[in-house]
Order: sequence, then structure tokens, then C-alpha cells
Amino acid sequence: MINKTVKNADEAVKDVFSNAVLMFGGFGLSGIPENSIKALLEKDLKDLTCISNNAGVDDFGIGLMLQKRMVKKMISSYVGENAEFERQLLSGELEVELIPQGTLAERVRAGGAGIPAFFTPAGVGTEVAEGKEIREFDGKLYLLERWLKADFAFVKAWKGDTAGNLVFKGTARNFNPMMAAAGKITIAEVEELVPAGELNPNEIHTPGIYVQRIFQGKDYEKRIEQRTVRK
Amino acid sequence: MINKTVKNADEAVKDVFSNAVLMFGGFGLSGIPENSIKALLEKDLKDLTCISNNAGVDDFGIGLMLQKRMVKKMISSYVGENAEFERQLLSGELEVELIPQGTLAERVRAGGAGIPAFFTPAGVGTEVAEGKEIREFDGKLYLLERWLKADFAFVKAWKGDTAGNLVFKGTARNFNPMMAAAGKITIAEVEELVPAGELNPNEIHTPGIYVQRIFQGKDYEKRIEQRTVRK
Amino acid sequence: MLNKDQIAQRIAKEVKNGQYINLGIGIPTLVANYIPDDLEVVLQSENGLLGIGPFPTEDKVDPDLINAGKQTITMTKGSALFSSAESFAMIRGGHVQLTILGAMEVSENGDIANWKIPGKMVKGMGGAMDLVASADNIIVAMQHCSKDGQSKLLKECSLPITGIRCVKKIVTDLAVLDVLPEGGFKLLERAPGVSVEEIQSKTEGKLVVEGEIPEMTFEV
Amino acid sequence: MLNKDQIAQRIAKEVKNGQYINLGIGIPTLVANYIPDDLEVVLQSENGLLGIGPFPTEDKVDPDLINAGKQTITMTKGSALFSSAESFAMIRGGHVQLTILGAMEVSENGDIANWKIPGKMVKGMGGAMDLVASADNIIVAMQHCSKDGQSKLLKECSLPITGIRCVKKIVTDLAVLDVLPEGGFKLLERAPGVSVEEIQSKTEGKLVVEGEIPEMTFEV
Repeated sequence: MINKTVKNADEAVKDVFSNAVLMFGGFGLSGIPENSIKALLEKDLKDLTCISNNAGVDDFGIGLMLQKRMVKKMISSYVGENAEFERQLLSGELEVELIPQGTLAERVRAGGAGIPAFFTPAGVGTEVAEGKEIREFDGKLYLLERWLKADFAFVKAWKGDTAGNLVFKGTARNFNPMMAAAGKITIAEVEELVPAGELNPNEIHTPGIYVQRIFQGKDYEKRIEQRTVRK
Repeated sequence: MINKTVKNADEAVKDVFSNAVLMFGGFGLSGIPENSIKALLEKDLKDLTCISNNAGVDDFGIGLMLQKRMVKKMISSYVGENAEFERQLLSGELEVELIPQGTLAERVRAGGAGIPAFFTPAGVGTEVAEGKEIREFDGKLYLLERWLKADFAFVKAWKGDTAGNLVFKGTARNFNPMMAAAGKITIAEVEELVPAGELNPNEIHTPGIYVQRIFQGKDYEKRIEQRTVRK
Repeated sequence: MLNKDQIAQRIAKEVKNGQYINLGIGIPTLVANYIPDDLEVVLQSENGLLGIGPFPTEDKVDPDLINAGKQTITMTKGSALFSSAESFAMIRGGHVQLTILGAMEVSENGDIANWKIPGKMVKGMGGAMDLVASADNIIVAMQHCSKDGQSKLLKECSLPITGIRCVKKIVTDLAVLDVLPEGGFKLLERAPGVSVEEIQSKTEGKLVVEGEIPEMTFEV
Repeated sequence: MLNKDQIAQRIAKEVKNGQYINLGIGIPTLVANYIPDDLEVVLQSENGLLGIGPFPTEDKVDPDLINAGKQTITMTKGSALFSSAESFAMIRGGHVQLTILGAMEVSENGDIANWKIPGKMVKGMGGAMDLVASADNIIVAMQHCSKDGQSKLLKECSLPITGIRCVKKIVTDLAVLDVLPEGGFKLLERAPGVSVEEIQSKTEGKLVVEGEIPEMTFEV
């Protein structure tokens, strides 16, 4: 097996460059590559294009990259919980492309899967359809959407092995598997890194072929946005 | 949880009708729905359209449905090991649509995923491209391919639960997950049926939402086409 | 007038046995509390779960298990986890049969607006555009009027829309209404103490009233 | 002239450390036997496996674990299993870097035919059309001539083709040749005892010969 292990986050992100297109797995603050984001914050980067369903919150996750003005453009489906994101968007400081969540997931999946374009019903008749080809199939209207790829994709898994195979946990899976496949260089951080052969091949969510670098993450905060409990 | 259990194969296939479009999971003889096929062979059916990567061998699997002349049309990627299939094809008795294997997998996936059409590079410049739209993206040529759906999809899993969740084993997974999603009525047979809650939610390959009926299969032959061993 | 819980309670009566259902953020999430125990339904969370259970007890809170509103949740027996691509494959493929979501505006032909107020507020569409373009049955939970008394049931949406001709039924604080295939809000039920005239005066779009309109009742 | 094992052995020299490789049915499958132990490579099977191991011992035969040629196999350490859709996502997406497959004919511009003889034989294209349309590097293992002595390295394919302008390198029983981007078979090596003249006479397409053409050597 090909060994994909690198020492740590700093080594993993060493060749990330300004103007690059980056993808970040995660939904809300669940399943985000915390270690890689921290390492990126230490670097002198600007004019990044970031593809991520959300943009973290003001003081955590990609929100910190927005605060540091490292990001030229965000491609996301939801701004919701991030006041700084919404402010930069409304003021025009930040270029934002908002995409329906399922279209975002499928465009990223298409990027990894070598499908340059596909038709989807989401957004027909809305401003999302502007400038896009519309076509009818079996009596229903669909939009033509293009694939999305990245120079670097950052994903976070629960377990991983040295061959780059990944297993996610709970709803922290979300966008991570598709993004792993859509990065020219995919960097995976895991809570537990094990030798190749220790994961059950039948239980792997992301095969190692998609992962170029893997490292054992540390000090996970795993913040909760909406702690909701039963009485 | 919604209980999808039916008693046996006969009950599962009771409303399959002539002229229906059927999908069958499996690659070669691995992961084929043996019990459902046997039950279909007992029914008075004709003019079926069968979508399956292969067509079994002469005396097993879908091969038996060909022998009984139940099939009007096969949609497959490979005829290879089936002399009767090749004979009916060459003589014109059987209508056959041969599709590149990856295109077949993706067309079925698209059917389940609500993607009416997508572009793929496979088949450009070949007879597969005849009558299809060709378009260039980023300097490369692609064909537009349509989704595939079925009236009934027959899949075979290793384990399943009463909610219809499925886990496959080894390379017996193959086309089964996509076909499960592309059937109006999906019938799953499993080697081991367990109560909902016994499978780990993180290890499920096909979520129960795609499965309308599930039953505990029996007497699996699991034939091997090319028994190959090390000395 | 209905409060939020009563709107949720009324919507829960629309749920049928055996359905897979996606509940949006806000009032729709409350619907789960009122689905009768004898119905077997499965709640889908578009971030990758079939089988949403109740909120966790304090000791069971797991940051790796949240719903689409980022709330901590639990899983029911027989649940399944998957990626966002698989989740929207389910939605787009029509496997999720009922979608319940909130709205800022609905038009009389079933258009819905719920993601943006130009220049003032942008939440993003999240999964809503996929959901409304895909599910066969879409029920909207909303307030009948804005805080300053403007009707939100309109001839045409004034805000950027989320989807066209998709809403089938609306439950507001004042009424239950169907969106007719030919256009128009058909009044089905009145909230306790609310007259047809009041509903008429607060509905800008075409309101269709036929025969007696019953008042809703709630078992306590 | 090379026998099948020698063709496989020669192709194995093209394999680079760290590659993900798909091996077709027949001679390509034999290549696995000659990949040097010090190279870390992963073999992909398009029916859903990364990490094909050696054939099993009799007691380890598993009908649920086969390769694309339907042969029983084993898995290496660190392997992963997946669906056919995921498998071809890998292939189509360019993640599988090297494809080695057989051919009935190859043309001087890199077209390949290997799935059908009209009216006589139809195997089906299986995964070959996806593989040749997707991988950056495609090496063909084939016999230089048919049994009745007709060249299979042609100006244009006479059989229905599998893919256009895709073959990069060919290893036959007589020679190793590159397909030039501008068209033509560039002769790189001769099989032991085979002359340039013989290769020329058995190659219908344009053969490019520059300088001395070395004879292949095989370590025993």
C-alpha cells in the first residue's frame, strides 16, 4: 500500500498558495478540518476561493479566515450563523456565490467523478438559474450545472489509515467524502490514524485513492453551535 | 421505523408484470438476487426489459430467464461468459443495448438521484455515441447520457434490517446500491435479516428509504465462474 | 390565532403512515413533537441522517450528531448515516415524500420565497431549493402576515424566490389553505376565533372560499 | 518473440511507484506477477475493490470476492471496497493513473478496438470504454498479428472502436512501441531475435524507426 502519512498540519499545508481554490468538508461546525484551518491561518495567504457549505462562525473555522481577509470568494449554500460573513457579503467586500446545498454536493461529487456537467431541478425559476441552460426532460425543467474541483481539499475524518482510507462518524460525514475526491491534493486529518490493514475494507467511506496526505489531528474543539437537550 | 419485511421471494415478486422494466444487482454471479430470480422464473412473464451488468451464465441467474424467453430486451455492459446470450444477440432474437459499464453504473445512479442527464467521456467516437449529443467541456469531448429507472429493482445484500437498511460484502456490492435507489419498487433479499437497530448506522451501504420490500433469502448457491487459486 | 406549537400540531395531522419526511428549521422542527405514536415515519436530516430521534439528554450530547439546524440530536432504531451527496440524491430522486418548511412569502400559484431580502438579509438557500424542486408534497408553516401587518400570501412573491409552483398546503397562525393547481389559496380551516372575513382581509392573493369553513379543534 | 508472460513482464517495467492501476482481463492480469516488490502500487478492480491481492489458497476462496475477470481473489492490507458507481467515479475522475488492457486492433493515432466483431462475436465493452476515455496513461498488451498473419497495428481500425486517440504505448510479442501524438508507431525495443525488418513488415500503420533499436533483455 502507498503510504500517505505526513507529520502534521503544517507539513500538510506547506504548498498551499495564494489565489488557490480550496474545499473544506463540514456542515456547520461538524466535521470541519480544524487542524488544517489553524495551520492555514498561520500562513501568509490571500485571495483564496473557498468552497464550503457554511463558513464556520465568527470566531471559529473558516470564519477566522474571513476575519483575516484571506478569502476573496466563498462558494457556499448557507450564510446563516455567521454575522461577519453576512456583513462582508452585504457590503460587497467578499465575493459570494450561493448554491443550493444539493447542487453544491452534486457539483463537488461530479468534480471527483469526472462528470463535467449534469442537470438538476433545484433553482429552476430562481436567480440561481440566471445564465444557465434550462432543458425539459419528461415534462419537468432542469438546470445544467458544472462540476467543481479544487487545488486543495481539506477533510476531517474520525479514523483513517496510512493508505488514506477514511471512516467518518455520525453526521460529521456530510461533504467530506465528495470533497476528498474533488481535490487535486486532498489533505485528510483524522482523530485516530491506524496502520493500513486495521480498518475493515467493507466499512470504509472514502477509499485511500482520493487522499494524497493524511495526518493525526490533535486538540479537537468540536464546538457545538446549537446545544439542544431534552429536559 | 417503517417495517419493510415480506415473508419470502414469492410474496416479494407477486405483482411483477409482463413488459415491466427490471433491474438486477450483481457482477458476474457475485451479488445476484438468486431467490428473486428463482421466484420470477415460476411466474408467467414475458417481454421483460432487464437491466443488469451481465446476464448470468447459461444455466444460472438471468441466463435462465433468457432460456425461458421471458426477456424482450437486455441492457448490459458485458455478454462475455454467456453463450446463449451471445447467440440470441447475434441472431437478433433478443434486443440488446450494450452500454459502457461506468455509464451503466452512472445512469442507474442518476435514476435514483433525480439527475435526468449527465455528460461522460466514455464512448466518444464509438458507436455508443450514435444519436447522442456531444459537447466539449474544458477541451475534452463528452456524451450526454440519460438516467435509467426500473419498475422493480432486485438487489442482494449480505445483511439487512427490517427498516430496509442494507450492508453488502466484498465485491458483491457492485451495482446493488445504485439499483436499490433506481427502482420504483425495490426488493432486497439478504443472507441475514436482523431487527431494526442491530446494524451500525455508520456502516450501512444502502439506507432503508430506497427499499420497499425485504426478505430473508435461503439456499444461496453463490456459484463461482472462475475459481482461481494459488498453488 | 395559533401559536407556533399549534401550527406544528396542525401540520402533524397531514403526516401519513410510512412517510419519509424532511422538516425545515423553526416551526417545522416542532412538528416532530406532535406526530402520533402509532404512525411509523422516518425523519430525514439533509446533512446525512435518516431517523432523527429526540434531543439528547445532557450526557448524550455529541458534536458529531446534529440536524440541519445544527442542533444536537439522537438517532432512532434503524437509522442510517450518509454523505450530503447521498442525502440530496434521496431528496432529488423523490424518495423523501413530504417536506415541511418555513416561508417569508408564498404566491397564489405556489411559488415560495424564504432565503433572501435583497440588501438586508441573506441566509442562503441551504437545502431549500433542492427540497422544493423535488418533493411531491410540500407544506409550508408560516405567519399569515408580517409584523407590520402585510400579507405574506400574495399574488406574486416580491422577494427572490426559492422555487416555483411547488407549495401544496399552507398552515398559518390564522388558517389552513391548499394551493390550487389552477392558482389561488383555497381556505380549508380557520384558527379558533378567526373569521373568514379576517382571513380574507389578510390574504393579498386570490382566496377561494366554498361553503362553511370549519374552525380547527385541538385535543388538549 | 515474447510469450504472454514476457509481454506482462515487459509491461511491468512501465509501472511507477505510487500508482493506482487497472489491469484488464488476460495478459494484463499477469502483469501483477512481475511488479517489483519495492514498488508500492495499488491494483483497482472495476467491480469495486482497491487493493487486489494474490489468488487465494483453496480454503480462502470466497464467491463474494472476485476481480473484473470473475476470478476469485484476495485483498491486500489497506484495501477498500465500494460500489460500481464509485469505482467508475474513480476511473472517470482520473484517479486511476494507469490502465493496461488487451486489444484486437490499435491504429497509428491511438484508437483501440477490443469489444466486438460485427456478426461474429460480441463480448461487450464492459468497463473498457470508460477506462480508455479516462486514464492519462494507457498501455496495450497484444499480439502483433492475427493468427492468419494480418497486422493488428493499423492505419485505421477496421473493427468497431472502443476509444479514440487514447493508447500511449503498446507491448506486443514482437516489439515495444509508443503511439506518437502526431500519429505513428515509434519503435522502441525489439523482442529477442526479432529484426526491425520483421516488425516493419508486420506493421500496417506508419512505423517510425530512429537510430539503433535495442533488443529487450529479461532477467531470469
